[in-house]
Amino acid sequence: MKMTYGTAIREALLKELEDDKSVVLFGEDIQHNLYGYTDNLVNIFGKKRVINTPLSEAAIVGTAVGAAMCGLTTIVDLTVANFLYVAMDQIANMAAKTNYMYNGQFKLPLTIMVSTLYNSSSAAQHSDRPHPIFMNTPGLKIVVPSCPQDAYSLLRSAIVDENPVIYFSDRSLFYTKEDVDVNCNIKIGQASVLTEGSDITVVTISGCSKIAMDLLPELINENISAEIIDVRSLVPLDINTIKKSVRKTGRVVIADTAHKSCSAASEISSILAEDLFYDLKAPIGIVAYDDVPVPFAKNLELQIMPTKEKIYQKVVNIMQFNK
Amino acid sequence: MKMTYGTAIREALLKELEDDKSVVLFGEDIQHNLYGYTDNLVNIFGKKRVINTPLSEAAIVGTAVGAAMCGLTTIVDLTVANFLYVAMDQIANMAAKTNYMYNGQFKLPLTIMVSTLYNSSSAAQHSDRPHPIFMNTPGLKIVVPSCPQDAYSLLRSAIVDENPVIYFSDRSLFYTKEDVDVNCNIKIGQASVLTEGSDITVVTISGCSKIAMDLLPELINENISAEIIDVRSLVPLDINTIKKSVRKTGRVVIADTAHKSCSAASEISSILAEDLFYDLKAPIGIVAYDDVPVPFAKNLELQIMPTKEKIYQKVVNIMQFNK
Amino acid sequence: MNKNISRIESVIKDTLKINPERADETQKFIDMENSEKISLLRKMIRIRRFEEKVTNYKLDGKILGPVHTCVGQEAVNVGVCSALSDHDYIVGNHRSHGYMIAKGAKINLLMAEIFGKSTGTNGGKGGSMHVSDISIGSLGASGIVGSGLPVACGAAFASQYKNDGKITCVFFGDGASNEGTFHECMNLASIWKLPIIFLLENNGVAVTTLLKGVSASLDLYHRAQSYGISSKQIDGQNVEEVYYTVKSAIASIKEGKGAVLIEAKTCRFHEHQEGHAYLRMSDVGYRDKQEVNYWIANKDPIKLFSNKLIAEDIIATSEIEHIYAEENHNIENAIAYADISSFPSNEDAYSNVFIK
Amino acid sequence: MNKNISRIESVIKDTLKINPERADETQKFIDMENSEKISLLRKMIRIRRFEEKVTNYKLDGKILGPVHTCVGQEAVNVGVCSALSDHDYIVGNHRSHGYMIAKGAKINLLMAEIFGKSTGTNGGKGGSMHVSDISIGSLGASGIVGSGLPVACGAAFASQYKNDGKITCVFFGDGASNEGTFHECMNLASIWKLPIIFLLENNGVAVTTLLKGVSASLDLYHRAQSYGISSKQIDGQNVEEVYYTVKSAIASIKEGKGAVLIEAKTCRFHEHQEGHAYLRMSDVGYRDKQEVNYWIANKDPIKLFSNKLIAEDIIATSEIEHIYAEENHNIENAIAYADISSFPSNEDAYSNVFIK
Ligand SMILES: Cc1ncc(C[n+]2csc(CCOP(=O)(O)OP(=O)(O)O)c2C)c(N)n1
Ligand SMILES: Cc1ncc(C[n+]2csc(CCOP(=O)(O)OP(=O)(O)O)c2C)c(N)n1
Ligand SMILES: [Mg+2]
Ligand SMILES: [Mg+2]
Repeated sequence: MKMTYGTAIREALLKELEDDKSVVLFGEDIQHNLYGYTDNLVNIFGKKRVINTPLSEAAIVGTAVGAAMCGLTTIVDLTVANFLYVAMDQIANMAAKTNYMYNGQFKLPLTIMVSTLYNSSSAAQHSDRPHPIFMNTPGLKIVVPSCPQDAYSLLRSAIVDENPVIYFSDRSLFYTKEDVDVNCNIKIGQASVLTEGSDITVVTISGCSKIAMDLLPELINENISAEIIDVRSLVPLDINTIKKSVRKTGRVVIADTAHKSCSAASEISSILAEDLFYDLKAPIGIVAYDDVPVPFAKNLELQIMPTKEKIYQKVVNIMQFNK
Repeated sequence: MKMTYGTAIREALLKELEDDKSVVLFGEDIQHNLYGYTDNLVNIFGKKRVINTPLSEAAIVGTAVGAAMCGLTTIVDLTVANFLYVAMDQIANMAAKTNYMYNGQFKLPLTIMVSTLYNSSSAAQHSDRPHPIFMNTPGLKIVVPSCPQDAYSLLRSAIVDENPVIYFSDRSLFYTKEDVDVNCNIKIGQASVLTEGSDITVVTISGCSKIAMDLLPELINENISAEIIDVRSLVPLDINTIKKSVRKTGRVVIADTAHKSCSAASEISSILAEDLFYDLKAPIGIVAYDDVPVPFAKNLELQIMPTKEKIYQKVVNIMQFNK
Repeated sequence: MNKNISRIESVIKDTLKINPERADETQKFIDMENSEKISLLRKMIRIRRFEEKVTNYKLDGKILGPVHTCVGQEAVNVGVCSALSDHDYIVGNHRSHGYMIAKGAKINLLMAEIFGKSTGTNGGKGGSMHVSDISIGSLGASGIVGSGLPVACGAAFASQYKNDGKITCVFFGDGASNEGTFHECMNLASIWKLPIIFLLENNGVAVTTLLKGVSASLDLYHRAQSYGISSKQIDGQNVEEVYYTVKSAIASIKEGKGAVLIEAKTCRFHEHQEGHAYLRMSDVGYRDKQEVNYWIANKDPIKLFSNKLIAEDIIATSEIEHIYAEENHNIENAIAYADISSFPSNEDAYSNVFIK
Repeated sequence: MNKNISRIESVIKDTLKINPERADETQKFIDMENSEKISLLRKMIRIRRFEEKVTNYKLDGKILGPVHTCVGQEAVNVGVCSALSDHDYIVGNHRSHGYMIAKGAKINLLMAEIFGKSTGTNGGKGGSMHVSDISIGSLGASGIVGSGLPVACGAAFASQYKNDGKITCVFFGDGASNEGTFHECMNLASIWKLPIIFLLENNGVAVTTLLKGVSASLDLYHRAQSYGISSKQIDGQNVEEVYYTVKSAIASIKEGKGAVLIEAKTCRFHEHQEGHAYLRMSDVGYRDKQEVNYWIANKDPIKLFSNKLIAEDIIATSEIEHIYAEENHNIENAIAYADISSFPSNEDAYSNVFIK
């Protein structure tokens, strides 16, 4: 079935709400979602399962935690990634630590959905990509789908997972469209090799995956055979797939939508720099968002965000090094 | 003057409160602080400047932001680092972004103080070392003093800085004592070379600095000449001092109190893996806290936290590699 | 008037049911000059025209990013900010163009900011949601719902500490009143007797979520009571009532009686944001269109006040037309200014992350 | 009684001034069996003895980390948890030993947890602040002030959704009632009519910060009013009053009347935490020692209830002594159990980060 990324989200929600009566969906304006990814769900499943909430993010996330501890499967749509901060205590002190500090007495089938809105002139408070913050908070799974199939399959996997999962959708991908196999199950923790290559590995996170794929023709033109890997999930991180590739190519560029400092890209780099040092033929290149809050003016944001041009330059640059 | 780390904090607060009437200090139980680092300040400066607050972390941090925008110099003591999450929105969406999104119309002389309490059987909700989370949030300066002198001088620098600064004190160091020069000014953004060496650079963050210094005799015993660098501040990060050392030694181990994933250690490693690749003679070693929430039982925490033993092993291990 | 309309009327009357404490504020300050009244009208017209232009330019794609206008709510903006003095502080939210204009912002700079230009109030870094101008007492605008209240408490704290006599007014919506910060800040303002006005614009809706689904009561002013903060519910469509209420709140604060919460009942005439996607939301049925149309027809603050001033012989229709012409002209100038202004230079992306 | 004491008495009477809505709950449920009453007394004694042991072992360094005891507040723990049924849920905070015991926790496992042993309720991973046992309906305890309320709303939501008839009771202090989550959760519980009891233990202090410095009112029950939630203020030292009030709250919830807030006025006899550092805090003068001593002498819930049961001929002094002896014995056993239990195995550090 051909679907956009946004529709894929809706279809995954629909399917899980259908499959299991214990699934409930909380969110502000969830009954009338502007982006269409909850279209009609309230009519199908009713207001008891598709629940408009007050503007009380901490209470809502906590409610979803408590309900999950008591047998429901809960989904909270917090819409914009920056709103995670409003509920941060419930996420970092409660959701992330419940399994561990109560030593597995409870299941916590909780999914928190947010979108990242960079490159949309949404300015500083609506454009963050804070997945690294949650990677530094053990106890949370984190997925970052970058295409409709992953958006669909990873959301379903997130919902049925008995651990808290933060599902970062990338709003810049919302209208990409492709065939989605609704029977394809993607386990959380499996990276995907988007295209095989032998010269350099390009590890991509979230929206950077599409950017990297878009510049494939240019790389081929330059006679660079790139192996592009989409991590798809950050916790657990499928480091083996990445390592396998880097062992083969000996070169790697990592592209992340997050701010550079303590990014997922930095984390992956640090693992490779310790474990695969002798396989590397060149420095590990990173393209990430500069350490600057997000400006409103588009030209300013283009300066600091990861772009096709920047990834291209970095790949070419890393190719030029010779050990 | 000989001071403990805790006393150094008090002396710095005292001095800045004395020097400038526009300095105010907010905190829960700040008038009767258990650890002594605000002893007697309320008697000296009164309840209008040393202010006991309700348990309303978001409101208090926001109050300190607003007051700083209007000409006061504000200090908030949130006590335990995990309580940062309760005020996360005010920190990450407001304090960090105010300079930038208002394009410098306001000054924001705000210092947020917290302590990290790992290795004290404080369990999951009171033991986090979340400095990497704030490194990934541009707009905040971050200091991590590891000795009384730094605790003193960096707190004074943080208070007078016109940007928001998070000051992480490490509770495990609270009773270390040394001579403190009260006239010594340490600018935020300057690492400190604790001991010079030629074989390997050991970059340390927060409490790891003391651990590393403690094992110096053992390293000397093993004929390893280690150059130990304490970063002291994470934003801005004095990467030049680190690079200079690694260029000399060609080997590096980074020790961080934070959880490994997206840690400050990973960040530093990623910079070196890109910029100093050809200077490195061996993989970049990292010792950090395993990606596990903090357990209560002491033996469990000792398993997962950075220890003297682990840093020693890592240094010896990295020394064994030959390019 | 058909039956349906009269049902709506009763709903609206109910919505506007004002609390018993609400004195007839208009009596207390009978000393507003006619010229001042005309100035209130002019400011409302300026805001309306400004917002209409912004609406169009957003639809045309000339303005990027989220844009929230205050069409229908101008009486609150103008009544409040006219009662404040120049040096008083305001703290805005996502819907802040109106306050800025009412407080005296240069509309050229404001429009330039909304266009993302270097000449904007924030040099193009903030945009519509974060317009800010310290020279008129604006402490910025935060797009995170409920997050402005703590900052406003801080400003009020600073004024109290310095004894500078300033009042801080923070604007927020009915939606924001469900955030935890509301509670924390009411309590703080109460115990510290902060010189602050909490200005709750109750338009009964947050995006598509009606207040009646997320609050036990459609009235919110009484939430102040348990903190010992005095509160009033007023008709937010009546600019004089807003003005006088704020004047009396200021007087009460200056007498040392502490913070005040004012709940202004109002109506958002447009959708939550501007732009095509949001325009479509008007058809999904989350709120009663006829009710909104009724407000537009009968509770437009500009129409109401124009009619009143004409009836009281304070202004002639022709003079009002003249005001419209002038304000249209001003807005056109602002658009032109924003249009010809340059975007920020690329290297500006890196400035003011930290202040030197 | 000297003059000073009588001043204190009046302060305390004031503190215990009960709200007008407070019916004489004791009349409504005259059907408590004598055996049940004795069981209330026994549970209070068990808790007291448990906490006293914990206090000593903390001073001795045998227990690590933060430990908060509920000495003085046993009537709240016992009154509430005895009124709940076994399958009802409780959500605790940093001071949770008492609820756990009152709800039926095995004290061996509880003590083992506080000792950090593998046999503890949480396998040694939680410790004193996070004791948790789903088998007795405990949904754990959160040490972040105010953070348990949302989780409790979730449990109540699940019960409502599944229609399983369970009630959730969340315990929190006067300090916690200033956190934003209090407001958000009161509102949520109200609009969703959640089957939840908000049990506010008002001991008038948060660590060293007196309620009077951080709240406009020493009474907190009225904070429920603006949400349309019914609330009661009760004497938290009177176990029967607590019990009956909770019983009546449960009945009201089961009638579909929605959430209830109960404010139990009580007193923390010990310092905020146990251990030498906190012992020293008793001398810094943040609270009136004489007032605390007055409570200890005259408002000890165990003494009060023992005397009442003796006066009513429900129990003899010798029987009470027997209870003490038995409970002492039980606690000694618990200590022995905790002592001989092994620490968790090192590899356990890595289990249950995620559930497989
Ligand atoms: C914490 C947070 N949650 C959600 C949003 C998304 N959002 C922006 S405005 C808004 C509605 C606010 O409603 P209200 O406070 O009544 O103001 P109004 O838009 O009616 O003026 C929402 C949900 C946000 N910006 N911040
Ligand atoms: C969010 C947060 N802020 C501060 C603390 C530190 N702290 C632990 S208990 C406590 C006092 C709580 O007072 P109250 O809610 O009245 O409970 P009580 O201790 O009196 O039982 C404080 C400040 C915390 N654990 N969490
Ligand atoms: Mg509204
Ligand atoms: Mg208390």
